This record gives sequence, C-alpha cells and structure tokens, in this order.
Amino acid sequence: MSVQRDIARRVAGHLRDGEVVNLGIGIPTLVADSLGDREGVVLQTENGMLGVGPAPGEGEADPALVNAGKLPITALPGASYFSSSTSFAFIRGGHVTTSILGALQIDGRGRIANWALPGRPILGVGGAMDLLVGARRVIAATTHLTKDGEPKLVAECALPLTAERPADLVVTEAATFTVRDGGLVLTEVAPGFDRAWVAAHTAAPFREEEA
Amino acid sequence: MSVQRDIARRVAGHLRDGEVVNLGIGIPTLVADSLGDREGVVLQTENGMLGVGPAPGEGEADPALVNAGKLPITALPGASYFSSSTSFAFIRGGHVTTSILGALQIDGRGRIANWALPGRPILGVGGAMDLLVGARRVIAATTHLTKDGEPKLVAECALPLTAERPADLVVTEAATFTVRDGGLVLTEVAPGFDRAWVAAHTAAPFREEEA
Amino acid sequence: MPRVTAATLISLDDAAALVPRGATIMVGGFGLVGKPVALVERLLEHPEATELTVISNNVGEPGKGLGRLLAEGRIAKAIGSYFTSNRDAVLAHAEGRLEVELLPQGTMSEAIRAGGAGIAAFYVATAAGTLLAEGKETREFDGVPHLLQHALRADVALLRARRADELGNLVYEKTARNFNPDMATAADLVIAQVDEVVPVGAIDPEAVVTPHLLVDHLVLTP
Amino acid sequence: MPRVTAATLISLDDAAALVPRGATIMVGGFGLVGKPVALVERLLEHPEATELTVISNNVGEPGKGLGRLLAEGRIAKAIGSYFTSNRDAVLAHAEGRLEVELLPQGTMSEAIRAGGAGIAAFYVATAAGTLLAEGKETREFDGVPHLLQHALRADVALLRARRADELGNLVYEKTARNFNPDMATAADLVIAQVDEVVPVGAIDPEAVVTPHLLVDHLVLTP
Repeated sequence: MSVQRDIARRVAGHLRDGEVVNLGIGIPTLVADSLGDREGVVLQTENGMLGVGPAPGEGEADPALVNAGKLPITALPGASYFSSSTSFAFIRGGHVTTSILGALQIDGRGRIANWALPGRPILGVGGAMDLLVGARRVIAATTHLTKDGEPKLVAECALPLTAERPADLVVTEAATFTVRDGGLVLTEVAPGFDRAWVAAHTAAPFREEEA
Repeated sequence: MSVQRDIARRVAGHLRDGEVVNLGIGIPTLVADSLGDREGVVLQTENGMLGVGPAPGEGEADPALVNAGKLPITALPGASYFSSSTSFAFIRGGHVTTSILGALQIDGRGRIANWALPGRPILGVGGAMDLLVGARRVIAATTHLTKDGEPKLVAECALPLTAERPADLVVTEAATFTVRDGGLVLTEVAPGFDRAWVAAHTAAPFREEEA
Repeated sequence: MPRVTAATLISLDDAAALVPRGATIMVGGFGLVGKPVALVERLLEHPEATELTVISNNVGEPGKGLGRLLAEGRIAKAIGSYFTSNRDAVLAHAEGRLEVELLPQGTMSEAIRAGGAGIAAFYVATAAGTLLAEGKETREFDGVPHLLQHALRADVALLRARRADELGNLVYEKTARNFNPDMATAADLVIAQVDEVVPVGAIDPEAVVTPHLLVDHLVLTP
Repeated sequence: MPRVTAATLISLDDAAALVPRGATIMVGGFGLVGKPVALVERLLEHPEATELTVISNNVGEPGKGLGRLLAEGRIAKAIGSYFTSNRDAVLAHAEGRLEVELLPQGTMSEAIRAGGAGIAAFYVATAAGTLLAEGKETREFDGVPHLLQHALRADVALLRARRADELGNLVYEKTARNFNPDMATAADLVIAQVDEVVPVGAIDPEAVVTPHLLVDHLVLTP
C-alpha cells in the first residue's frame, strides 16, 4: 500500500488552497489522509456532502456518513448535505474545482479509461463520467504500471474511455505529466526514479518539459 | 367586491379535502378567506411555500412572507419553504392538485386567456402558463362579464391563450361550466340567476347538463 | 393538528402490497446507506411484487436489500449507475435473467429529478463520445457534444428518511439523503420508511427537505 | 475556524465595483421580497455598472431597487417573467430603451437552475402553442408539444440571504428564498447580501440551502 500512499501524497502536493476537491474511489480516497491540517482544501463527495473530514476512529463510524466508496467518513464544521441530483448539479456546473480520479489506462492525449474492466460486462460507471465532464481540473492518480507490470500510459486505450475530456495532470509514483496542447508533458520525476525508467515504462508518447 | 367574494366562495365549494391548491392573482386569492377552517385543503404559492395560512391581522404582516400577488400571508404549522425552481418543479410535475386562475376570456373549449392585455405590450406572464400545464385540475374563477358588460366566455378568444390546455371547471357568479369532451357544459346556475340569463350573457357555445 | 392531506401511516405489509406485478419502482439509497431495507425486504413476502423494473443506484449486495429481491428472481430490469458491487447482478445479467440500463450517476439523478419536475428530457455533456452514448441522440451546444436524456418516472417510490411529521414532511440524515428527495418527486405513489414521526410543527419549515405534498404513506420502523 | 475557501466579507462599494460595463447579472427576489436592494442601489454610485442585462423576475418598482437602475438607463435588457408592475419598464420598452425577454416563471427558474447544473437545455410543455413559443424549437414527447429552453447564466449574481456562516453557507428567510438559491449556482461570481454572519458550525448542516462552494463574497447589511 505504500506505493498508493506515495501517489496520494504526491497528488496532495498539487492541490491549492481554496479548491473544492472530489476524491474518486481507490488511490484518490487516500488523498484525504495526506491533507493533514490543510484547511484550505475542502472535500466534496458526490453522494451528497461538502466538508468531508478524516476517517473516523475505530468504532466511531456513523452508518449514515459515508463517501462515494461507501467508506465511513466524518463531517467537518461547516459541512452540508444535499441530494444526489443537487450534488451532480454542482459537479456538472463547474462548482467542484478539482476531481481526482483513478485510472486503468491513460492515452497519449491524457484521456482516462477507468470504468470498464477488460473482458467483463459493463455494469458500473458511478460518477466518473460526470466528474470528468464537470470538474474544472482533473487529476488522474494511478500506479505507473498495472499489476502485471504493463504500462498504464499507452498511445491508445484498449479499454473504453470515460470521457473525451482529458485529465489536466497525471500523477504516478514515478512521474507527473501535465497535459498540454493535446499531449503529455513530463513535468516531474519522483525521487527514486529517473527519466530512463519513466521512458522505459511509459507506452504513451510524451514530451519533456523544456528548460 | 361582493361579486368577487361570491365567486371565491363558489370555487371553494368545489375543492375537495386532500387537495394541494395554488391560488392565482385576483379573485382566486380570495378563495383563501372562503376556506375558513377547511383543514383538508393545503395552499401552495409558487414563490416557494406550502402551507399558506390566512392573511395576517392589521400590523402583523411579515415582510418575508408574501403570496404570488405579493400580498402578506401567514404560515400554518407544517409549512415549508423552497426555491422558485423547486416550486415550479412541483407545479409542472403534477404535485399541485388544483390551480385556480383568473381569466380575461375563456373560449368554447374552456381554454383560458389571462396574461396579455388588449392593446398593451406583452410584458408579464408570471406563473400562469406553468400552472395551466402542470396542475392536475384547473379551475377558472372569473366574473361572467367584463367591466364593459361583455361576455368573458366567447367562441374564440380575441386575446392570446395562456395555454392550449383547457380549464376543467369555469366558475362565475352566475354559473358553473364543466369542460367535457372538448366543450363547455353548464352544470350549475347560481341562485339569483337563471338559464336564460346565462344563455344571454355567454358568447361561447355550451351544452346543458343532461338529466 | 392532523389533516386529511396528511400522509397516512401504514404497515410494512400494507406498503408492500402497493407494489403490483410488473411495476417500476424507485428505491432510494447509495449502497445500503439511506436504503429502505425493511420495505424492500418485505416485498419478498408479497409474491405479486415481481417482474419489477428497479430504478436505484445499485441493486444492493448479495443477500441484502434489493440483492435479496434479485436473488429471488423478482427483478426483471435494473436502471442504475453501479451494479458491479453485487456479483449476483453480474451473474444474472450474464445469464440473461436481468436486463440492465446503465447511466452515469449524475445523469441518472437528474433524469429522476426531471421526471418529477415535468421536464421531458434534457441535454448533458456527460457520457458524450463514450460507449454509454450508444443509441442516444447527440447535439452540440457551443461546439460541445451533449446527449439527450429522457426523464425517468416510476409507479412507486420507496424511500428512507430520518424523520417525518404527521403531514409527511421529511428530513433525512447526513449522506443517507442521496437519491431519496429526488425519487420523492418522480413516482405516482411515494412511501417513506422513517425512524420517527413527530407532531406537525416539530420540523423547522426552513429545513424541510421533502414537503408533504410529495408523500403518500409513511412506514414507521423504529 | 475560518478557512481560505471562506467567502470573503466585502463592502457594498467593493461588491458594486465587481459589476463591469455590459455585464449580465442575476438579481434574486420576488418583487422586493428577497431582493438585495442595498447591493442593487449601490450600483448607482458606480458608473461602470451600466449597459447591463438583468435576469430577475421583475425589474423592481419605480424608484426602488432595479427600478432605480432602470430609471437611470443602466439596464439595456431584462430577462424575467413579470415586468408589468413597473410602469417605467413598460414605458422604457415602448420607447425602445429596454429590450425584454419574457419567460414563464417556472421556465425561467428552471433555466437558471440548468445554467448552474451543466444542463445545456431542456424540454418543457409550458408555453407550447402560445405567443411565447415563437422562435423556439418545438418537439413532441408522448404526443405533447414541448419547447426547447436553453440554460441561463450570468457574470455576477446578486443575492439576498438571511444568514451566512463565515464559510459562506447560506440560509434564507421564508418566501424571501425564491430565486436566490437557483441564482447562486448560475453565475461566475456570486455575491450575497446578508443580515448576519455567524461562526462556522452555527448553521445546521442539514438545513444549509446554499453550500459555501457556490458563494464568493458576502456583504453584511445589518
């Protein structure tokens, strides 16, 4: 899990004070714990709440208080609750600054595939498409490789795309890519990795940040 | 004003317990006072409230509590407030049982013209069109004649229609017409009037109720 | 101050009996949070509640809530956003026993709201250009492709609320609110399973989430 | 517990200075009830707040609120449902000084909600077959003609609320709520004139009507 936590911590570093942030299922959920006492970032969850706090302590979970992954959460002072249609009205209406989403694959234009699993019937989509269309900024948070060691960043996604709209930023344990002019730009290599590793493990074309 | 109050009282007699009723501007507003302690009828006002009570006493008006005619009202126990879009969502969605509307003219099919004044620019419509489309039952409450003594019930409205959808019931001080099979049926003659008077003062074709 | 317009308090069995064969039902809840589990499970004891079309974000979990109805073959079709979490649903779909209509969660909740608001259909950018756009009308607004989504309605809505007053005004609890207020608007018959019924006037008029004009029946499950 | 995301408390003049020449502004209120009169009238002291398009149910009354802006020639166009109550508006329209777009009140409030909800357009039966259908697309759903209504958005929304907390969460007062919560969603910049600012946590999370993510600035007018 330490790789997932590393990614979440790296993503948290890209969040700016004043942002309203929605966390997707999986690695994005871990970003909450990496925020520490960053009071400037407010979390929204699409099942109908603004002002998500940290996970409750052992035995303190409120059954009526969960996030989009159905995991127990807490409410911060100033929180509010609203219906699903209102929550997604906020999301589509551009009132959520940043959506952090997991990814199964990401293509060379930064587009995300994260809803349909290979070889399985398509039976779940949740709120990912809504978030990708509505959030002002999208950060993809993903391991650099699949469990089988294959690159997740590929020239063309074999899996169905979640939206035509690309991510703005792709953060893995090894690298950060900014999506610029319709392509991936490597803007950061994580400590413990180098450009050669990133190049060898990225199947999508990408440019290097110009100095 | 006693003619107007008569009409309002006659309309109130057509309301059934359990109905959620919206009162238009003018004569319909007077229906509230004719309900007395009829607790079974609940009033909705399209500016965002359910549970309208009687007009406040002298000097007791709350500036934040008005009806669609911007007149002071009171709130009954169990009242609730909601936004304009929610209020009209309820109206269009069929959650208001009965809409009581005033009329400038009504045609032979029961269709109402009540928003555009003759010879004046069209600069106001309010919620009348929404109510006519959304309410499950529409009652037109109007004097039988215009101020100039002309029939308000006419074969074809000279004024623009408020909706294609007809009223279900037309109540004047002299008569009640039910709209049935696309035409007006005289179902009641008020005390003090007779069928001859109604026939002489109604320019729309109508049928007599069969015994 | 009870009124004739008050929602009537009925039993679980009387409520379940109001769901006829072949009905389309909306069921509130996100997973099991805010789901009227007692109402849903009582349907199992009413054999007529079958061949159902269920509009709900999920179809429960195996052996729980809608998952039990599914296991007993009562659900013919499910309209929702996320069925993957119930392996029975995946299996039933694979074996052709369950028809599925998958919608993005925001499009689904908006379609329910539209159904209750007299909006026939609306245009959203969500899902345009994806597999879920197949068979849907596309139209550009300001150069951005949008899909036409039709409203959803049901015969019966089964809701879960925290508290009702005797008229049927409802308030919810935290994230258990979710789809419930939307579904309260979009069905011909609305039944709310509540933890508590309080006197009229005990709920702040500014804090009512579902006004009583939307609610037909209450079922009290303490 | 103030946060960086908190709505900032600004003066009437700072607020008025945020309305540029040619802006489209939404103004809450039904008549003068729930109208941010102090904010609106402060625009008079800012000459740049002119050539405005105003989206509001009414354009005030002569000599009051938006009526004063109109009298001073600041309003080029009004989008609303009921202008007849202001004889100045009727006159300005007759003399060609005021362009008017008239919408049924429900269609107008729904178009505002759509603008804030990422809904490009929607179909309603309201006004189909009437004079207000002229120039609008018509389409039948289940044999009933519906009009296509596009969403409305604004550069700035001027709201009136009863109370804000320090983050900008808003609650309203009785029928002074009306268009304000809808408009809070549909403008690039949202300014609320409030009677009171309370500490964070003082408003019940279940009773917040406008969550603070929608609100940019508060103006306190005690």
